[in-house]
Parts: sequence; structure tokens; C-alpha cells
Amino acid sequence: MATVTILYFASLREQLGREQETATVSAEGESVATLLSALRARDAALNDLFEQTPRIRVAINQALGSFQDSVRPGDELAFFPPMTGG
Amino acid sequence: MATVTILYFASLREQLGREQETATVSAEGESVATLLSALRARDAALNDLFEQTPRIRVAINQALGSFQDSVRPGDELAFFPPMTGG
Amino acid sequence: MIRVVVQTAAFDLAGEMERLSQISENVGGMSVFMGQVRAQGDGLESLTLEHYPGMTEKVLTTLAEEAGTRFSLLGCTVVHRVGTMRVGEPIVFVGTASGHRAEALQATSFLIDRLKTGAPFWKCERFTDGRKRWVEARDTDDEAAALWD
Amino acid sequence: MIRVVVQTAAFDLAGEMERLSQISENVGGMSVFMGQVRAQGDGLESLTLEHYPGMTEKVLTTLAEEAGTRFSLLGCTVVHRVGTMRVGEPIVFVGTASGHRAEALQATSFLIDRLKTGAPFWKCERFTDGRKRWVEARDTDDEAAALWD
Repeated sequence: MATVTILYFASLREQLGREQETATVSAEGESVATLLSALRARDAALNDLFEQTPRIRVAINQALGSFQDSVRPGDELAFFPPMTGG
Repeated sequence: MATVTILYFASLREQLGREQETATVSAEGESVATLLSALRARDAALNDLFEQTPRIRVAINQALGSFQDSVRPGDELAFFPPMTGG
Repeated sequence: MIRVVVQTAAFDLAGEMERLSQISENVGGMSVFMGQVRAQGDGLESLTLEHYPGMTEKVLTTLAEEAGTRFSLLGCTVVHRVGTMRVGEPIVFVGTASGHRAEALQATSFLIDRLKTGAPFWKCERFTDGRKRWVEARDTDDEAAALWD
Repeated sequence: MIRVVVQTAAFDLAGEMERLSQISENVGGMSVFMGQVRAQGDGLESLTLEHYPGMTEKVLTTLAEEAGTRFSLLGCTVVHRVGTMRVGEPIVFVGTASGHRAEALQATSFLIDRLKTGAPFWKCERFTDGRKRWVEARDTDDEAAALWD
């Protein structure tokens, strides 16, 4: 099975009630946007969260990325709100 | 006697070989430039020092001033090179 | 010369500064910024900082390396706390050492501006009445970070 | 909230920072600059700092007051050493505390830029071969100070 790990942080983690899950992706890779559409189609809570939260960021393998970037099997994906450190 | 105190700092003090002296001024006050001319006329070492040292600063009563400012009896005058603190 | 630490414990301010100041005989200036939990007159009691372990260290190290090159630093330290901190407690330490003052001062501003919006930390406020609230990102922070682009 | 000290002894870095950070519950950011004697590859052994007692304190206090107003500071500390300091030893500490980072960072830059050319200190360098030389003022320091006019 070709899977990716998905992490949620801060308010996303809290509202979703989980911090991590696994999703299946095609071996050739697909965009974050495509993968996310599939996930949202079968998870109403996730769909609501993305609908209600502005400016969600994505990181791929611990580097900031865009929703147009490709995801490949084994990747670590993370979704989180804008950062507020310092 | 109406006098002012004159202080010299840093390289001026060192080259002149003294850090302080007293000079007579008129009760109505005269400019620093006028006073300095009189002092230089009767002190060759002081004259050489001012001729050789660019950008000498003056302070009157512990505040930066200009050579056009007036000096009055009791004032504390100081001459020094550009400051190099910090 | 780069030191990046993410920790729950309070940091050793004197130790961090001593280390930076002695990193080279050529250090002429050191600049430090320290951020701490500020009372806001609205009953704020504490902040809880969450982060993305692994990514945080990578981002901070990259930022420190960029600062080092861009501002000719001799030393650069970033210590960021996570977990819960009460009003008055330190959150972040950014310290830079260089030959001359301008580079150190600019590098510190650069690091804290960039860190605010680029490193994966999130603050959750807790109030004396029990409420809690995730801090919202501010546009002014994005603008400050963008000035260094 | 203003603390100005001219002293021969080394300063207590941790103590100075602790004092500033705890000066008010509203402190959100603290910025510090520390200048120290830098090796210059030309055999510099020590610096001797001379000052104008009385005027120095007045100038530093005026500068600190101006910084306090201009940058909405909650606290401002300037400690400047005089006497002889060897390579690696601290010369000056400038620390500021404010609600937000930008004010503290700017105030520290302002203070050190203005202090360099406006406070009556003079540095005399002493070298390992016995030579001594008064440090010449640099035009770049005048320019940096003038940027705050």
C-alpha cells in the first residue's frame, strides 16, 4: 500500500480531534489539492474544518509547500493555521 | 575676578600635558572663539594643538556647544576631539 | 557557531550570552532579543506553545544559516520554548555576535521577524476565567517578515 | 524606568536583563546590545576609555529619555564602562524593554548609534608592542547617528 502520513497542528488538531492519520496515494504522485479533495469527500468533519478555516498552510516533509505540490508514497504531510511563534 | 574653568580631554589633554586651567572672561560674556583666540595668542602649545587637530569640539557647562556660543563667568568649558564611545 | 534549541525549560540567559560573546576574539558587538509573555489587561494567565517537532528545528537552523551569511555573523543562537508559560516568563531568545554592531542588530531583527511567521509554532492563550483562544496571525507580522525578502 | 551607569567594573549582564524583563507585566520584548573589545589582527591588547564625568551621565540620561518617549519604552538601561579593558571584555550594555518587539529593537539601535558620537567617551588603543593610539572617529558613525535625526 502506498501511503502518506498526515499531521494536524494547533486549532486544526483540536477541532478535528486527532493529530495524525494515514492516507493512500497513487505511486506516481498526485497534488496535495487532489488528495485533500478525496479526503474531504469522505470525511464531513475534515470538510467542515477546511471550509471554516481561512489560510490553512501545508508542509511536505517538514518544509512549507503549496497545495499544487505533488505528494508521493512515504511523504509526511502536515496541515496547520498561520504560525504565531516568537 | 571673573573666570571660567577650561577642561581638556583625551588626545588634547595628553598633548597639552594638562587637563584643566582657568581663564579670565569679561562679565558681559564673550564668544568661545574670542576667548580661544586670546588664549592661543599667549600659549604657543595651545595654538599648535588647535592648528594641528581637526574637528575639535566644545562643551559649555557639560552640554555640546559651538564656538560662537557665549561664555560667562563661572562657566565650565571643555575642549575635546570627536567622541569614540560605545 | 549556530545554536538552535527548542525546549520546555526556561533558558539560561547569562550562559547563552556568555557563550556568544566568547565565540571569537573578533566579536565586537552582540545583539539579543528576548520575547516574553505580556499581560494584556484582559485576564491573560498563560500561553501554551505547540510546535511541529523536526520541522521547527529545520526552519530555525535554515534561518540562522541565512542570517549568518547575510550579516557576516560570528555566532547565532535561537532558543525557543514550548509548553505552558505564565505572564512574565520568557518565550524566545535570539542572539547574534559579529565584528560590528550594525550586522548584529540587523541580524537579530531579521531572525525574530522571520521566525514569527515562518517557524511552526502556535500560541494558545489561557485566561483567568478559564477561556482559551488560539492566537490569530497578524498581518503586520507578515509585513515585517516580507521587508527582509 | 531609566537606569544610566558609568563604571569601571564589569557589568552584571544577567542582573541587568532580569531587571529590565521584570520592570512591568506589560513587557513583551526586550532588546540588548553589548559592545566589547574586539581583536583586530594588529596586536591590540587593550582599550582605555576616558570620559567627561558629569557630562557623560547627562548625555546618556537625555538619550535614554528621548528613546523612552520616541519608542514607548517601559524600561531603558545604559551601562558604559571606563578605564582599561582587554580584548574580549565588555565595554557597553544597552537594554530596552517594551510591549512589542519593533520598539525595543529600534530603541536599542537608536541608543547605540547616538551614544557612539554624542556621549563624551574616548578610546585609546594599546598594542602588545607597547604602542598606543587614540581611536579616530569614523564618518560612518556620524552617518549612522544622523539617520535618527
